[in-house]
Amino acid sequence: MEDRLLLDLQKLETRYSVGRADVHAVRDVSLKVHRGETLGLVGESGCGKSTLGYSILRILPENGRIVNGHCLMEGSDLLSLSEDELVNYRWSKLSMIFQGAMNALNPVLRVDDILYEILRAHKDVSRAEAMERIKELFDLVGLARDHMTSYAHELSGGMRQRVVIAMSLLCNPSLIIADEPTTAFDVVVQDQILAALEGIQDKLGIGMMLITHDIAVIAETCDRVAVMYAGQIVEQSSTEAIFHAPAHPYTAAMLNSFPSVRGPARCLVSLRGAPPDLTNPPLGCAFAPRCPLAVEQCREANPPLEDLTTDAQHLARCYFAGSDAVTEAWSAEESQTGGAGG
Amino acid sequence: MSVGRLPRYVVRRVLQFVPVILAVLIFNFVLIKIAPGDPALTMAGEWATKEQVELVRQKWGLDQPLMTQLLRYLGNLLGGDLGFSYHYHMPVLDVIMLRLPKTLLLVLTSMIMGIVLGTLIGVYSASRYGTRLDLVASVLSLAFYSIPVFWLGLLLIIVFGLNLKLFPYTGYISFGVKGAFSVVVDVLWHMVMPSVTLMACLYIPVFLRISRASVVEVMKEDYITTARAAGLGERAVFMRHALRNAIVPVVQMVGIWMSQALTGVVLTETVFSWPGMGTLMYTAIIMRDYPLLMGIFLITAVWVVLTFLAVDVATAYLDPRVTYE
Amino acid sequence: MTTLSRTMVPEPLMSIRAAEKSYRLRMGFMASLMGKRVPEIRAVEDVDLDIGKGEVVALAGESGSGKTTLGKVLSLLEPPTSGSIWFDGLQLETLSGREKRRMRRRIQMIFQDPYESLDPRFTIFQTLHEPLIVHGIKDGGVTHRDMTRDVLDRVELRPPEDFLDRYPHELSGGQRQRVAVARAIILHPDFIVADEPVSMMDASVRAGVMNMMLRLKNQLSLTYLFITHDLAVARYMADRIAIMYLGELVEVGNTDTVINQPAHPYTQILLSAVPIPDPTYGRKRVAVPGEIPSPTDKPSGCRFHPRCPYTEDICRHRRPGIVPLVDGHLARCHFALGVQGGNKTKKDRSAG
Amino acid sequence: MAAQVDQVQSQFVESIAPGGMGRTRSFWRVFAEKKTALFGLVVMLLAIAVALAAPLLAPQGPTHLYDALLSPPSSQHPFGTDPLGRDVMSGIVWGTRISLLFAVGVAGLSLLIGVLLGAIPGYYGGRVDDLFSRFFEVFLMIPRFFLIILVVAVFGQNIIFTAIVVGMTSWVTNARLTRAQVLTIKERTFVKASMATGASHARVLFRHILPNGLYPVIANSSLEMAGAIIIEAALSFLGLGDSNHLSWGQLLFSAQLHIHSWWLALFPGLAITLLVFAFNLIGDGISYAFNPRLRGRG
Repeated sequence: MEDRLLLDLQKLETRYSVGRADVHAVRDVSLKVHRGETLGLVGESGCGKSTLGYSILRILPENGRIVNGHCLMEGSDLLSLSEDELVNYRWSKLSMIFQGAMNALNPVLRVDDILYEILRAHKDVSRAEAMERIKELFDLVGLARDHMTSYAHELSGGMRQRVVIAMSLLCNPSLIIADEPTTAFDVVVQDQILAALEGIQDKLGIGMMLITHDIAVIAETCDRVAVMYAGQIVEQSSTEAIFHAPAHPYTAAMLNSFPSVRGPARCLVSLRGAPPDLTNPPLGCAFAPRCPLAVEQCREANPPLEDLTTDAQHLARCYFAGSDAVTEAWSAEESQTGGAGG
Repeated sequence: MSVGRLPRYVVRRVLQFVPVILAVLIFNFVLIKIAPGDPALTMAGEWATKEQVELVRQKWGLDQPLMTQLLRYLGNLLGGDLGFSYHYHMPVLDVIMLRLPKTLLLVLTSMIMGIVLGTLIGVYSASRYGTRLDLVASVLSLAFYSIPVFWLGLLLIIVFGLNLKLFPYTGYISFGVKGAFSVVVDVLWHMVMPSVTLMACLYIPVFLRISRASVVEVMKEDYITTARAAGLGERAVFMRHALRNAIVPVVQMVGIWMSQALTGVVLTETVFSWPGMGTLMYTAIIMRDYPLLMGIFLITAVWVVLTFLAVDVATAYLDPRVTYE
Repeated sequence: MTTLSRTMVPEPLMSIRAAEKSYRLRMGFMASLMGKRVPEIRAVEDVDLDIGKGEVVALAGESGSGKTTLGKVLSLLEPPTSGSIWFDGLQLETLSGREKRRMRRRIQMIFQDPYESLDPRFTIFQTLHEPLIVHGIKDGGVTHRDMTRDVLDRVELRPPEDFLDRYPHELSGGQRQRVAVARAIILHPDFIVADEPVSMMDASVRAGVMNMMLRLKNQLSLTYLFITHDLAVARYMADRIAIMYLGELVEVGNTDTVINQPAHPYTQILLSAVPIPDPTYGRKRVAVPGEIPSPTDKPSGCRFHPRCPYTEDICRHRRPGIVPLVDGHLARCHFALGVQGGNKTKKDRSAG
Repeated sequence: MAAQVDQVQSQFVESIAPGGMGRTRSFWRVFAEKKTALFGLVVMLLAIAVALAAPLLAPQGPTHLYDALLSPPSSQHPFGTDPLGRDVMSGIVWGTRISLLFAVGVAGLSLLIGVLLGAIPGYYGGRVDDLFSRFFEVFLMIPRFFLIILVVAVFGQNIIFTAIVVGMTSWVTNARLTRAQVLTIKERTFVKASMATGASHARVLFRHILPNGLYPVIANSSLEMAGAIIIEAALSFLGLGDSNHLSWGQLLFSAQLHIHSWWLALFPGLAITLLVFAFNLIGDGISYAFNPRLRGRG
């Protein structure tokens, strides 16, 4: 397994300065992504999952900065690269599919020109060679070749997203970070895009990090899952383990708050309150104020990310991790709120 | 963007503008007609007898009903006849043709230099967004934009004309200059101060600010982030992605100022006694030379229309989202 | 076909008959002077639907299906181009301006984006107060302030005093949407059109708002038209589901029936595209070509035929009528019975 | 597209995206972040103070004739005197009143007409919008300064009349900004929500749309004031000023004739530039404070 290791994040911390305060957007995050693996990074808006993606590529907005940690990509630390080295590194090793493909394509340039420009920045290719490569990628993501000479505004949202996916593959990266690639699309288009991503994963066997808020997407596409809450990883394991035996109450709540079109009808769990203010992160467990299991200890000290197995296959940041209390926490809560169901 | 549609588009747009020009003309016509004072009286002169005034009135058709006068004027226009200037005793078109090149020379030269300088500084300033230099550039440009042109002109005349005697400050050519080369040099010499005034107070600040603002705006777009993330160097991001998008508002601003080229410089022309359209218009107003005034309005309106059209064509060329529709 | 749908609901609160809404595209002043034909978009056409008292009907479809337009028509925001809408025995189009205004008290709307649906310059009290002023509710024995406090309590924003004088930007998305719900119920309406009220929320907050809406429905005997693009949400909320495609209703039926035995190929494809939050489920993906076409340029015959896996000749030239199936289940498909019964062989084209 | 031509000062507002946000409380904080805008505000307040305190600062009035004719700046006459023996500083002090009043009058009139004429096409849209927009376009094609000179030269040189003329020729920018704002905000959900509760057109327009959408017009009004001061000065400079009121422009007019007495030109011009600069800075600051797009990310 270790020789397949692609990305190794170690204790990454990212902050934004807002006014005089610092928002601790990513706190002490360690993650690994392997070749041929899709890692799902799931969490709700504001939990820091996109910031984590931006941190890895080092394209944070001006007020953001990485204060600590290492980001080893095939052994070399991205955070210690100079800006020039980084420019070459981006896209050739590591690329990103951005949220909101609507605006990711320059409106005044033709699609093939945008892609050619990027390819040329990394490789010494002729235009003809580049066009061959672009044709290849268009086939791969299921776009008609006629669209190569289109402008962004002439394409539908789904097509634009495919162009963006093709763009991310231009230089054969070993890792792709996809930030909410299907959000804002209708279910049919979403499904087409997921199919394209899965196809790529099957054919190319690269590493993929899928950032999303939708656990259904995670369930279908990811091998492993990391759950983020308030800037931290609260649970990390294989997809099956997370879905069948969540070890953190927050994960359990997430799983029980999603309706499904299949399976028995059930009541959904909702969380009260809001995530903590990250300008001043709490001392204890960040989830404690919303957690039905919380005890004094939870409020006083943040639980460590504990290994529930022997080989770091299932990690959870909770004092109750692994006990039945976690899975039962929300059934008690449901009866309390009266749980109106469908 | 298909060029094939361009001629049809231009024809259609020109046709669309005909009613607009007509409306402008009628508006001006009515405005002039309701003005107090009797043009016949002005034309005939202060010491004219009643009969002489009547004669003038009849000769110019001023005794006819308004509608008839308007229709006759429009009829003459179709024949290329813009009327006859009372004040200059010349056909209106001839008077205008004498002045138009001088204004265009001054304005276009200053504007082109202003656009180039302003845009260069603006783009550079935007590339250093948020730095001290950027702040200084944007505050200074606003300060210069706040200076009244005629005041700066006056100061330049006092300092460089009267005291240092470096530059001439009236007219566009010195008396008795002969020979093509000498004439060109002399005219350029005369243009220095009016041009500097126009560039300092108007063109450089305006194009500095618009180009800076639009580059800054574009640099915030998602596709710029994408290009950066995709490993394009900062230079390539700027040159290939940012500038092409940022140029559109600049072109539109060029259109706005170009459309005002003929009349926008009346103050500068007045200060430096530059014999252009601005001073001509001012004279026409003070002298109540209505045919000349109407002629100037007409030429101005046509000029405005043409510049608009040019901007539309240029915008559609630069931005594929805009079509010749 | 109209009579068929009427049989679905014994005592409808709202009945929609042959409703149509079209828009004229804007065109240039000059072009209109030159008498060019104005292009028309039929956003909603030929819709028949009954909504029973106390029912939750989900209106589901992709963006561009016309579901939001239908919602605007039903909430009196826009008049239908043709057709009729009956509400509690009254035909809405025939009402006078004053009667219509009174009707607005009984029909309310909740919008999608909680960040947009509250005036940023109004405090929560001002926002909730506005309907009371507009409808001239007396500020008497029960003061307006009491009423606003009461509805805030009902939407679980407690204690209400803490919220009354705040501005929307001081609230979270979920809290804002609760305020929007409070505004909708303050006039004690009978019917609420909720246009994607939870689609912009995080799952954990979303569940709370959905549960609250269901509770309020029971407490205040409300009826909902719940517009959503998410069939899982529709399943959770609704008693019945109506599926829209390109301005038409293509399938209507009880939630269980539509989810488990869809009769229209489009519904089947929609359902097959919904990801399942269960890694062991192993969903079969039915690939569908293309995307929903623009309503300016609708296909002939069955609107869905270019994308349908079962298309036959008849689908290309004849627009199907509504086919009644068992138990008030309706589908607009020439082969509704066959598709549902599985007589047609599925041409599954699993991708990947 | 043809209607891009705007008044001279409008390009600074062009970059304001339609939309709006309404946090009155944070407005001042953001505005104050911009030191230049604060400087503009201070200068404006100073000008107002000078205008109010004119009788104290220059008790003799602007037209008092001193014995010293065309005297250069001295301790007695810090800004010198003009050919009639009038003190230039007194002229500037008293002229502040005229410039400020003129600016406020013009901007107010332009605001009133602009908002009314802009709100109608924005709110009703469709044909009404086409008609009004066409009208705005035609109006923009008339060279504005040209028209003002014409009207003032022909119909008279009273300062109030001039203010009215300038105001009536400068509303188009406000109208177009208002139209664009109303057009956008009308489609926003909170407006639809208010309509759905049955609120009247007037209520929707005046309680929801305009309060949320007026900020570009407010910003433009500040620029409009700057423009008005320049126009008044320019008219006076051309000899089309109101000779009954000694404005800054009038001072410059006499400077033109006595070109060797540099102090006649320098000080009034500085006053004009400073006040115009202040209004431009304020306008800039207002759009900056109201428009998040002009600020940095995050």
